[in-house]
Amino acid sequence: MNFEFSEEQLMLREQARGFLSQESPPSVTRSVLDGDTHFDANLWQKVAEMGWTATTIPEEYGGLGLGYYELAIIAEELGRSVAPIPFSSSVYLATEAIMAFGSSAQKNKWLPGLASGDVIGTLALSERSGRTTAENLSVTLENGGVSGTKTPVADGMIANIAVVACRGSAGHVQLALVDLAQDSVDRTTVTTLDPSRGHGKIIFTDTPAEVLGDGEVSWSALEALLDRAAVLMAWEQLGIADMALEQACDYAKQRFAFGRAIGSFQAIKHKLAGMYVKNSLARSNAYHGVWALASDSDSLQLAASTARVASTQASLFAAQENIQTHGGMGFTWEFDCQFYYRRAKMLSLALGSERHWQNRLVSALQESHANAA
Amino acid sequence: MNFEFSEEQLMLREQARGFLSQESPPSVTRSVLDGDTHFDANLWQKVAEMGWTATTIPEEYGGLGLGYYELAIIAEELGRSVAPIPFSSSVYLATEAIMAFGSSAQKNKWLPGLASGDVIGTLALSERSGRTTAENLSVTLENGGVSGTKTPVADGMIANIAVVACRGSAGHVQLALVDLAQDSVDRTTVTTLDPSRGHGKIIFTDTPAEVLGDGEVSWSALEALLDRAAVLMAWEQLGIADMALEQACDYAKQRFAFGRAIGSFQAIKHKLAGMYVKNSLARSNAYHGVWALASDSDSLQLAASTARVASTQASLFAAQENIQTHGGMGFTWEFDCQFYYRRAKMLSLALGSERHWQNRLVSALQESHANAA
Amino acid sequence: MDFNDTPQEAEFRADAADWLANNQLTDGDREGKTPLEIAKLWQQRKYDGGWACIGWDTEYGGRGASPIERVIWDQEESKYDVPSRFFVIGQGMIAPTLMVWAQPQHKENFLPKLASGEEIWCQLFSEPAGGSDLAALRTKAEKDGDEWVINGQKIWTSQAHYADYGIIVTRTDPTVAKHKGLTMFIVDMKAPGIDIKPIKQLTGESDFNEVYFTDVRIPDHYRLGDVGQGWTAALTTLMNERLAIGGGGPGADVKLALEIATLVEIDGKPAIEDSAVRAKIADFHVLEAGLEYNGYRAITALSRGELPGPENSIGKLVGAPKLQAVASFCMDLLEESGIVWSDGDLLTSLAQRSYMGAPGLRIAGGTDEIMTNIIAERVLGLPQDPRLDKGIPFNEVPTGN
Amino acid sequence: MDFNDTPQEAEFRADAADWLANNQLTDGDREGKTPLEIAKLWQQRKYDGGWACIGWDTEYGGRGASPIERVIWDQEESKYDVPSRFFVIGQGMIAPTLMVWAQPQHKENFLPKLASGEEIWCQLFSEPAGGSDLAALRTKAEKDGDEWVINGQKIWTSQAHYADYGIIVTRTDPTVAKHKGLTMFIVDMKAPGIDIKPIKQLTGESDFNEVYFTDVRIPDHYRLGDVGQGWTAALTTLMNERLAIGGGGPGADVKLALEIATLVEIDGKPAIEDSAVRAKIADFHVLEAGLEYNGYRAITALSRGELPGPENSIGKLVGAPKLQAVASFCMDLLEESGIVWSDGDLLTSLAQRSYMGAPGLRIAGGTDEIMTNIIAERVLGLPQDPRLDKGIPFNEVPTGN
Repeated sequence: MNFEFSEEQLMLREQARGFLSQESPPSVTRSVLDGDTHFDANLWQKVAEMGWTATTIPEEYGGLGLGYYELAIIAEELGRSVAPIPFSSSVYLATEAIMAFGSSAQKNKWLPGLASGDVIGTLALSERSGRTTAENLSVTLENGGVSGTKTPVADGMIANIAVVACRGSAGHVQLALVDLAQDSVDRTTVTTLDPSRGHGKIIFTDTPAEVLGDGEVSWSALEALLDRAAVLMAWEQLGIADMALEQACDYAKQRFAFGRAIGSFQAIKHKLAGMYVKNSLARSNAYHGVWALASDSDSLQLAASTARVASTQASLFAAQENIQTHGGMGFTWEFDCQFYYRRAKMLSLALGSERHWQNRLVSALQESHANAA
Repeated sequence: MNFEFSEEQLMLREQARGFLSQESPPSVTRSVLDGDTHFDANLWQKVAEMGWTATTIPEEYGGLGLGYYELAIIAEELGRSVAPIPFSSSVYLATEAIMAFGSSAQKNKWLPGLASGDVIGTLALSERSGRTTAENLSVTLENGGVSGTKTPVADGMIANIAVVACRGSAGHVQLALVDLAQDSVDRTTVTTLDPSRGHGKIIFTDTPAEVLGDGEVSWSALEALLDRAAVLMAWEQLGIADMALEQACDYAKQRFAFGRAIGSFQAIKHKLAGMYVKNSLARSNAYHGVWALASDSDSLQLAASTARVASTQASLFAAQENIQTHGGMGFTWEFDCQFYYRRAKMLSLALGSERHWQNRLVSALQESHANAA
Repeated sequence: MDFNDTPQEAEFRADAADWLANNQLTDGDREGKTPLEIAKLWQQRKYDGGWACIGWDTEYGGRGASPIERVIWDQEESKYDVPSRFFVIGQGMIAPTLMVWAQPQHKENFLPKLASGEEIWCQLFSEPAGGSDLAALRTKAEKDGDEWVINGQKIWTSQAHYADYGIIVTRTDPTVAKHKGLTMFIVDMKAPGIDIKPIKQLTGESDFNEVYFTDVRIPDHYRLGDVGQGWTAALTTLMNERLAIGGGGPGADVKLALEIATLVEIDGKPAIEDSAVRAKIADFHVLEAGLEYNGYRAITALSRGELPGPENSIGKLVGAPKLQAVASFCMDLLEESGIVWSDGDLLTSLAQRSYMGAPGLRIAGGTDEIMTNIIAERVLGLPQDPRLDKGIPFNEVPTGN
Repeated sequence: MDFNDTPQEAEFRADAADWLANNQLTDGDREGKTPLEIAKLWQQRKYDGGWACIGWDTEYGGRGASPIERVIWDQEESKYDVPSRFFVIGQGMIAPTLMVWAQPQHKENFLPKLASGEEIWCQLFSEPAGGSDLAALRTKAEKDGDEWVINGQKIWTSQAHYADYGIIVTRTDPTVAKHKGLTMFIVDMKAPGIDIKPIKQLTGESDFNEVYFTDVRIPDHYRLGDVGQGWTAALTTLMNERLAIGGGGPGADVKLALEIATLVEIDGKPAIEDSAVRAKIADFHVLEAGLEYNGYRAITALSRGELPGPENSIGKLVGAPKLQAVASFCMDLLEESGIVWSDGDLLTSLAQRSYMGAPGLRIAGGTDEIMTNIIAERVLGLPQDPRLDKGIPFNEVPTGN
């Protein structure tokens, strides 16, 4: 048994951390948050040049053919740096969807661009307040045309292609692959809690589209895709959680009140220890999640939803209590605490809420429990 | 507006507290917990002599005709002293049921004895693991005979009469009034987490019984009865919660570690402040609960379930963290911390779990929300 | 216990309701005015009608009303859409301080103008190095003849940019222990040497300011209390602050959660039917109702002549984290749409505004941690934290820098 | 990352499984014996077969196995119903202390008998006045020729009533600072002057004892480390204690909650379909799974030669409150029946036993609060609490009495 990353993988982490501290310092996140752009195009290009967008894409499609351990490591580092780029949309979702469901022609057409970063992809699923499900899905795919509204779509304003969950003419669920550079695609910016990751509302009007793969995609296959993305997202969230903890610890050691460092007050130090405990459990669950993803384990649903719930809880708590530890300064625009607070909440709702994943976790538990009996 | 007890009521509290510190010190609870009896008969008699069992019973039936404010005050004091007597079963439940549903003859027959304490009553509702409901109720009342098993019945081993929820021959819900001193009543002790309040399992075999009142009792009328009891129970639970807090504070002030009182460590002092906050909110909700009970308010369901949930949460937390504050000594048999820990958990399940009352609370909220719209 | 008015209270309520009905703000009153102008107009009208700061003595422009009457007035006034936030600090926190500590001529001069809304005040206590350790402030006041010369920086000052006056706590002697070297003054906010810079919060809004003092001169008769008595004077303000801020105003609450849970679906049914949703809403209601009835108990105590005590710290201590939790929960109900900041849609933007604002509420006016300490020490009587700065001259206390 | 055995590990696992299959306890072995006798029989059999304390050096009766091999052995052994709890303290906590601090002849004498289960040991550290402040112990040891004379009282001593030996920390100099005046010894538990009284816990059981020492004599060669070095020696034991107790053994867990939630109904459907029930079970699973995989990470670190650090405090810190919460939740699922203590029904009594036992687990071996402090100070590097007893002679430290 060996429950740790390999030496090479740990080196990749160090490399990624060094790269991002150079290329994605807080000022980069701040400028997107403060400005009118939806992402940092320069950072995206550099990340693509590092080959990160190509990580798990097979070499035959221009990828590196590496594994999910490597991708998880990158995800954590992107989380730590609150990178303002469409990595999760393009890599964990669009790329994964095409690899999982796409025909050979579709893979040939799109994967090389996704690998090189020239193509930005996203998954368009949400349509309404509350969860979009197989039952209430309303965007249609009929006679090769997609119609209806998807919102909010992460990175929807900058994506080149979208994998769109829709209902086929026979009422079944399909995934449509849509080139977003078409006149019949109407996109408007959706302002969200985390402007450092742009979101859009996309209205399709009989927009020409291809069916992804062989036609019908079962909802459970789509959910399995989300499980895979959830593991990687959990690593991003963990990056947020750990950075928030580190910031809070640093501040608590240097800030003095009543003649001593505020970190010497148990109200603060036990709060930080509580963060550490949550982060530590989330990390161990994320290890199991990426192991299940990398090894195509039967327990992926359980492992992914556990990692997801743990990282959601850890990151929300850490981001929130990091501000609290900083006191008034933590509540200012000038301090970076806000990045983690915004991003943590945004990521906790991308792919579905804590409640949704708790429920999915227990479904998996019930199944493994029934199998064991 | 006046949201406080009257001078007379506050005097009653002082009197009750003085009386119970004399007559129901921890040693009384301990001897029932440690021994083979199901209650302290001597204390019960003294409490009855004080007239407490007669509080809300009209004077025409030998009662004092006082109000629910007085009863709530007594309930809190009984909670504080963890009194090992069947007060809640006999007063909040059996007496209330007979007053609410009983015929004039039934009231004449039983209320004087309940008022004087010569008769101990209880409500027999639970039959199974999980909640007993209108749908799964299985004890029957047919041709004047009750058959089936009720367990656990609080104070079931010592009660003289029981109000038994059962299903009539037409399938509807009825309450049967059963004299327990009959051969066809088979009682066995049920050991519980809180042996200072005895519980029994009662098997009825065509046991002669009267229908309480006019026959059918709607389940919602029964639940309204439980709402009333829940307010009083909330005051008992509040008594537990406050005593646990007081004990913990006293200990934290006098126990030294690392050269100072443990109550000067924020880990301890903030824990105790957290108890105080919960207790304080529970108290305010209990005020509203007893106001709704005393004034027969339309908002009784909301007020009662809010008070119940608040007191359940406060008492469980306080009892548990009182032990924690005491450290190893709190975990010993010799210390009194265990009384509160046992009683808090017992009371939190009598009348139904926190989840049940949360659910009932929201039903009331929905109704008041719909009415306001 | 009785929620109903006594006959006397009912009469007072009828009078108040009458006056409000006859004097309410019209659309015409509001037209073309800024919120501050509207607020001043309304406050002046109340003052002229004898309904401003009704708990104050008549000599200061009030009507000597009882605590219960103040509650009744607030209830009746809150039925109308009238502005009030501009006067909370001046009337709720500073005026009580002036009443205790100012010289008679200043009380006569300033209090009626505070009551009428003619003059706006701000509170200059917090400093960058202070934070929770308020008394660690460093802004210097040095005596120069009949005047004091102020140098230093204050922070988190609401309303500084349009206030007429402020009260300021300064350090007049750094060689004695922290709490002993402080002195409080009235300061004219238009005086030369005052520089005001708004602070941008993480919400993007600017409710607070930094205020820089460079050789600002204050006459000695503006001193509030003796030299060295500044901390005692500040406590008057802080005690009233806790009463004034309470649970923290409008925001995401159980009502909003119920509305959203009725609108959105989980598994094809309204979310409100979901048991996990219900459990959370129930817990939030326990907190909200508990705070509401806590408030009634506090009012009753006031009306019996009891002084408001440290137990009132509960309002903000419970209310602020509750706001954050309810807001987060409401966003979760909306699932992926929960992050959408829809300016046009009150239902969702209220949750998001609350989520972004709540961290500030958990800090301003005393952090959760400070509030908890107050309850532990001053309500429960638990021993103080060890004070490493106790009895040490202020300029020798460790600062970490 | 790989959950599978390496070829070498697989071979070791096969050897272990073989030996266990061939040497397992039979019903005949157990018949007529007390649990302690059975445990000793099994331990001796393992020792004779070379499978006792396999991580120890062969000279002490072990086989010098690697950390991973120890885990594999534990996994294989746990497939059989064999007793182990009697040896946790002696083998897990005391033996590592003897290995560091005892004289060579004592290591040679005692360690093999610890490995074989021939002798049971207990740990005599805690005192009534100490509690979380372990080093505030007062039991005196005074030198008398070649012997030490012990007077005082220990508490919370597991196994004292049947232990052969113990390790005891005593105060040899009360005039120096708290940690500096301590010395550790081996003590023969059959020596004259030792009086042992069981402590009844709130569960009604007695797992611990008070141990009184009256003029108990200990030879100087039983001293572990130098005079005054007792605290350093005790830290060896405590570090190993944290490893040995971990998350706290069997009790109410997610599996039990799932079973109960499948059996009982809410509103006519299995409780497991209730969304509030599901949310809680999910949260508990996050904790349990997190601890499990934390453990795998710790083992991996051990196998790479890293020393176990203070981060291992998480196991008990998370596990004990989780036990309490899961137990309470399971009881709630049963509604009014949740309080029933049914000895015959494992399903329910496991929850109740856990509920009653959990408060002890949150205290023994370091309270939640101490564990949290360890994480804050030693993992996160946050500053120590102010230490009012620091550098003060022990007999001048305030005690409140």
